[in-house]
Amino acid sequence: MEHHLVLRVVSKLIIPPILLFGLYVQFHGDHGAGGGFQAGVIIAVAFILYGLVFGIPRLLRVLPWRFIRASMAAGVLLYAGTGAASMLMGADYLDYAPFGATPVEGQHLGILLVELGVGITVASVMLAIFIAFAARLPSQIKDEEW
Amino acid sequence: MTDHIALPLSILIPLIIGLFVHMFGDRPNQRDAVSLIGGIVTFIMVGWLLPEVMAGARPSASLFEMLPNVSLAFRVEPLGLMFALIASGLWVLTTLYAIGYMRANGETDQTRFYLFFAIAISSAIGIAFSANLLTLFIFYEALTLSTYPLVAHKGTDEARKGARTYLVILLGTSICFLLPAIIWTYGATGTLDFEPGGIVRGHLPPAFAPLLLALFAFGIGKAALMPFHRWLPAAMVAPTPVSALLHAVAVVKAGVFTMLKVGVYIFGTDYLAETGASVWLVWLAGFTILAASIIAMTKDDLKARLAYSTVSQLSYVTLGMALAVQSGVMGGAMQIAMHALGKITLFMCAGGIYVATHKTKVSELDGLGRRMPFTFAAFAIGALSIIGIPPTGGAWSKFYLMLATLDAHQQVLLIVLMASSLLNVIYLLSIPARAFFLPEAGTALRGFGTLKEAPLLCVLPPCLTAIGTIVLFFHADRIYWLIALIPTAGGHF
Amino acid sequence: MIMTLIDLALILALLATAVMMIRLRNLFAMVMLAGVFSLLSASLFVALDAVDVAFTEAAVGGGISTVLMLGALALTARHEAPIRRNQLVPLGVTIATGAALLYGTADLPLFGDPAAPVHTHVAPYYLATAPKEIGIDNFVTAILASYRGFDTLGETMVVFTAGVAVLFLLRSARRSRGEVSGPRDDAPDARSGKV
Amino acid sequence: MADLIRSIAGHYNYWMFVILMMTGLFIVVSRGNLIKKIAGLNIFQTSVFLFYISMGKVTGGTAPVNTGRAGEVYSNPLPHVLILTAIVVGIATTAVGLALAVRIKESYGSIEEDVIEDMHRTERPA
Amino acid sequence: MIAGATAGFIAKHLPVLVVLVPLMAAPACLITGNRHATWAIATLASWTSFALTVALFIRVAGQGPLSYSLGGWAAPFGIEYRADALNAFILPLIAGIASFALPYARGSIGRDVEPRQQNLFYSALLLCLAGLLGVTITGDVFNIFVFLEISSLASYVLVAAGGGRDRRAFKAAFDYLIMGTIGASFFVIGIGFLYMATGTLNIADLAHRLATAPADRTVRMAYGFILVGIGLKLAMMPLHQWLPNAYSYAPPAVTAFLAATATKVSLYVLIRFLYTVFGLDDPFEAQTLKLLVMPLGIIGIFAASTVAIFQNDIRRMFAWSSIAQAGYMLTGIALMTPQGLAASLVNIVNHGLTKGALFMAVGMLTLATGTSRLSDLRGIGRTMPWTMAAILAGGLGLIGVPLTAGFISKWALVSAALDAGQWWLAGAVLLSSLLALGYVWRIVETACFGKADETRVIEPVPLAMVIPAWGLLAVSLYAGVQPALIMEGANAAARSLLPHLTGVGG
Repeated sequence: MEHHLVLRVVSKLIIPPILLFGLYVQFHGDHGAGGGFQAGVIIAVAFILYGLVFGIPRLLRVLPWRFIRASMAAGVLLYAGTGAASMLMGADYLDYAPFGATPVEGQHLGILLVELGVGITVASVMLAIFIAFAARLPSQIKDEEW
Repeated sequence: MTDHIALPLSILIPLIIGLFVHMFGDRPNQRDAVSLIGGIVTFIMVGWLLPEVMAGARPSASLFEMLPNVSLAFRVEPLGLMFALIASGLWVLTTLYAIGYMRANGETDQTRFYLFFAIAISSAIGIAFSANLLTLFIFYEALTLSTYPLVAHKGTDEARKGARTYLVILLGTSICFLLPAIIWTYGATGTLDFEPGGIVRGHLPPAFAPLLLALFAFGIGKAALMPFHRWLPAAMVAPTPVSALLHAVAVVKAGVFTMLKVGVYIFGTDYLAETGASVWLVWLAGFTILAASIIAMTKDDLKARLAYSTVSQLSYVTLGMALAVQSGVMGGAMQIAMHALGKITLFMCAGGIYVATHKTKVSELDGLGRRMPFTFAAFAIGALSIIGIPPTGGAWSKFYLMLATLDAHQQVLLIVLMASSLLNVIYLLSIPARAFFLPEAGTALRGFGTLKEAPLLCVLPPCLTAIGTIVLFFHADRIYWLIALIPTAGGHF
Repeated sequence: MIMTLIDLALILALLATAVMMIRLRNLFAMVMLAGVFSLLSASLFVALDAVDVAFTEAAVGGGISTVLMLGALALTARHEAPIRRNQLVPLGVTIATGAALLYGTADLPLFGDPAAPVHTHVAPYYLATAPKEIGIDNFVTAILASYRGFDTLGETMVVFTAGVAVLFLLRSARRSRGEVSGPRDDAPDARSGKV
Repeated sequence: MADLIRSIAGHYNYWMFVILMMTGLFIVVSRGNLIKKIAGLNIFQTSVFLFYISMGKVTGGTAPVNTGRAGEVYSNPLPHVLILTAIVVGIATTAVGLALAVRIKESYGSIEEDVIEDMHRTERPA
Repeated sequence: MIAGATAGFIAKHLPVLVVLVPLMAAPACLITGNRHATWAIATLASWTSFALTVALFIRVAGQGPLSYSLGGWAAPFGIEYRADALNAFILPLIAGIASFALPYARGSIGRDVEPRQQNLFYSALLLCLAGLLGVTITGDVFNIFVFLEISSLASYVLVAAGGGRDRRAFKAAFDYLIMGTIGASFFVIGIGFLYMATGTLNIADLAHRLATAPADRTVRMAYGFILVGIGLKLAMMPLHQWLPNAYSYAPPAVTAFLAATATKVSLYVLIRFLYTVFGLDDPFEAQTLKLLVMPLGIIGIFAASTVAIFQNDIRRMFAWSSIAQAGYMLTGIALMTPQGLAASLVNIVNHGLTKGALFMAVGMLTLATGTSRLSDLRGIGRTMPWTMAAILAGGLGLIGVPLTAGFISKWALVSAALDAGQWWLAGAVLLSSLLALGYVWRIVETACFGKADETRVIEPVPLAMVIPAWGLLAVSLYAGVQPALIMEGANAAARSLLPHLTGVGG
């Protein structure tokens, strides 16, 4: 696909808005439809698109493999860690109330954090899965590269 | 916990011996010596308990509780002590004999043989000293499993097939009948202890008593009650020392011993007599006695003939229990001792004949007696004891059993016993008779050639046991005083 | 009424798609239809007031799932082989299950009935208290992230597990050790190094 | 009669979803192509989701996003939450299934169950 | 001071910590990357989790059920973790088996998984463990589904890990995935029906609401679908097709772990639904159990044992034996008496221990000889007497020979059947032991009396495999001679589910 100039230009134009939309969905889930999962999928799709058009090796230069793998775990740990923080603050696991001055404030922060955790994990896992499939295709990338 | 150190030791020593046997696996002389010494020490340990038990003590030991109210526990009582004495005493002789037999035949895997032999003895003593049904059951199964490698020893297809039959029938009956009987007893009474006078009285409706007894009687497959007797002839594929000890003494006697224990200590003879729960068993035992004798007559294979003879003789003990009178229990207990001695003589002779001539068929033995006079003389004495003719010990047990049939008003059974003795005469005594009085069978011209007696170690033990049967005739009171302590209906007479 | 008609049309379209998917042997076309199926069901979710679900179904079914399916097709096969197996047993199993389900639906509360237990027991609590206790407008998010936040942790763990699983399967060497094509005896040679 | 019609009208969409489910299930159990099986599984699961969501619907209700208007009727949000989770589980399963299919293809050269079973039969003589 | 605070913290959050420890260790494994460090984390996590489950068991035994509100939201609005006599009894088994399986895996996994993939393997094993623990302890039916799927997804890939050596593992894992997902979907449908009937997802609340309302078709269908769905996961005959292949081709450590935990947890879920949620007051539910589940259980025992006898592969043989053993547990459950239930619970634990040890021992055999086919293992008893002794000891447990854990299970089940007046059932259970004798003895005969292959190369078995295998075997043998603890736990659990009656042996 390296030769499809139109495709590459269009992609470059379209990917930033997709990412932006993803972030919007991530942080606007409180009010409208959407949340961490949907945002994660959208952000993953943006990078998948990038990978499809520019090739996996280039995608891996943008997002190193170590980074993707670490984010997979980091998202989960952020979620689970939020819960652990509530425990350390004397509440039950995943009780966000102690995070803020008022319980409602705490809920806001807590939900923000866990949704972020979901988003990070979903985006990185989806991307990792895509790369894993794509890398299996002949003439894509070599094992050592990731 | 333990009253007498000899009690745990008599069970443990054979196991330790087994360990040593395993360690000395590559040094046959040490290994065999260890086996022999172990047998002697074990016998001494068991014998050590005798005076105390005679004096009325009941040494006991309890390890741990397995179920509420049921522990892995031991308790030495007269019947068990007698069984343990016989098993451990004959182990010494059999080991002696086995050393001669195994070496003469050049058998392989002798270490495995002595190892499992030791485990089997330990299990048999465990059965003898069990304080409750569950402990007994555990050692009963251990005995089955530890003798399996002995039966399958040769590893041929035939041996494996025979061993499979052995295992399936013994484990099958014990799991399918004996185990539910035990569970039922436990469910009904809340205990499994052997108590004088039995434990089921008041817990079991009399109508169910025959059913429970049937589960026990068929569950104790080692007693070889028909129709679950097939394992015994099948087990004859084993080397002869195995047949001698296990299928004349340890295994089969464990069966009828359990039968007596259940009759006396679980049901109680009074209860059996009152409810008539064992009447059917009297007839089944009688049938087994006769049928097995008749089958034995048709067998040309010497060991097979002896095996069916054993099936028949075992049912004497079952009969003694089922008659539910004291003389029956006495006769049964005595039969355990007398038959053990007599039958082991016969088996050892059969093995001696095999070692010397490689002959296994009765019809091939004509005239052999003149070549092997000691072996066949011992055989003849053993046979007399089995038949019950004085001056051999067997006469006493037959006497008490006949008395019991009269006590129980079962005159028909008296006739059965007499008929069986007659059959015994025919199929047992005919063997030494042929050997001594018929012309030599071998090839027409050269007869048996230069054939002589088997090696000393194969001849001496049967001669000793044969003498033992005679000694027991004159000293039967020793056994009598021991087994008279068994608590049965009406106390001592 | 119009809603009902739209519902009906969508459902019929779903059915038609599903039936087409049974029949199609071209797997690329089938995957495309699977995407269509997802988008149709997403529309139906919208009609049933489940906008979040619709969004997710569209993103997953229409997006990720299709991409993965296509990727898998590129690595496996493009056409389904002719069917050799007996179809009657599967048909019987399916019909029996379906019959059981249909039997079970008879006592279900009517569709949309506000008096159904579903709407009267736990749900009203969320609707009544979420604005106060959580302070966000989207009830779905409130329940998802807070009331049943632990389920969502589990859900994230499922995604994570899938990631671990796929990486484990697809990052390992291309061929199994000891595999050769054609008939062979199993196991022992796998370690002997002969192959 | 009116009851019957009401019952039919109130249940027909459940029936439809059941039929859809069974279409998916039929694909799973009747087809030997591994990818097609997974597609069938997806249809099956999506139909289960539809079934769930339709039980959350309240006649006259709106999407469960707080409008702040008093007396507003919302559809039940709980099934939505559950199904969101279930969709995620579904895609996770699909991904793992597809990865397995890829490995099967690589090691057997086929993703047709019939072909694979033939290989097993020759691999392991009775 | 700090120690006291820590103890207080642990005591307060005990139920959730049990699950959290392995759950959080899994991503940590992924980040770490190094296989040795990963193994250490995983092992430490499983041991910690085991210690916590034991503490939880003691706590519940002493103080009664423990409820924990996740997110601070009271049930039924939030998700509840609820430890009672039943699941506190099952939890130590799961974590305990994992504690043995992980050291064992260190010794054996090198044969199946290439070094750089091993952190993923351990991560998956931890996820599977966390999922199983989560399923067991949760008090929310949908949460059961979520954690069941974590453990299932992880177990599919764990089975596929055997593909490094034998490609059939991939197909086995795929079949497992399809069947497992259908099962999970059925389960979700069942939960949906339940939710429609009651409007709640909390187990205690469900039980309460179902007890007060008459069972209608909706509830009955929920019952049916949950039964079938869980039946698929626990390999109830005839829904067992996935199991023999999955257990035969998975790496040994995985087979040992899954055989001892996964199906056991499914059985737990079944018990939980039947006795806590549905309560079995409805004649339809009771009759289904009596007329469908019990016969299926018994058919399963006989059919699967018979099939096992004719297997040439030892692992496959024991896999079929697992299906048969599930039949025993199902019949105990279907007796609908506290004794029957307690017997099943005893069996769950005892069989878990025995089968885990057995599969570990077989794994050692396979590793040393390179084969698990009986026809290639003639006379192996002479070369590997100790391993064969371990297999024999486990095998005797399957037959139910006294002094083994299997004997206690069988004793409990037969007592329960006799108590319930089901003579024929007691007979069938005992008769079926002979079939177990059949397959165990095929191994013994072949191994001990077959003609040994002189050219066979025996590779040394790492100590990392030997110690866990013998350790677990020792535990199972200990459970056979000292069954009091397990029996009391099972009785307490059964009593808590059927409070109006008492359990086995007391």
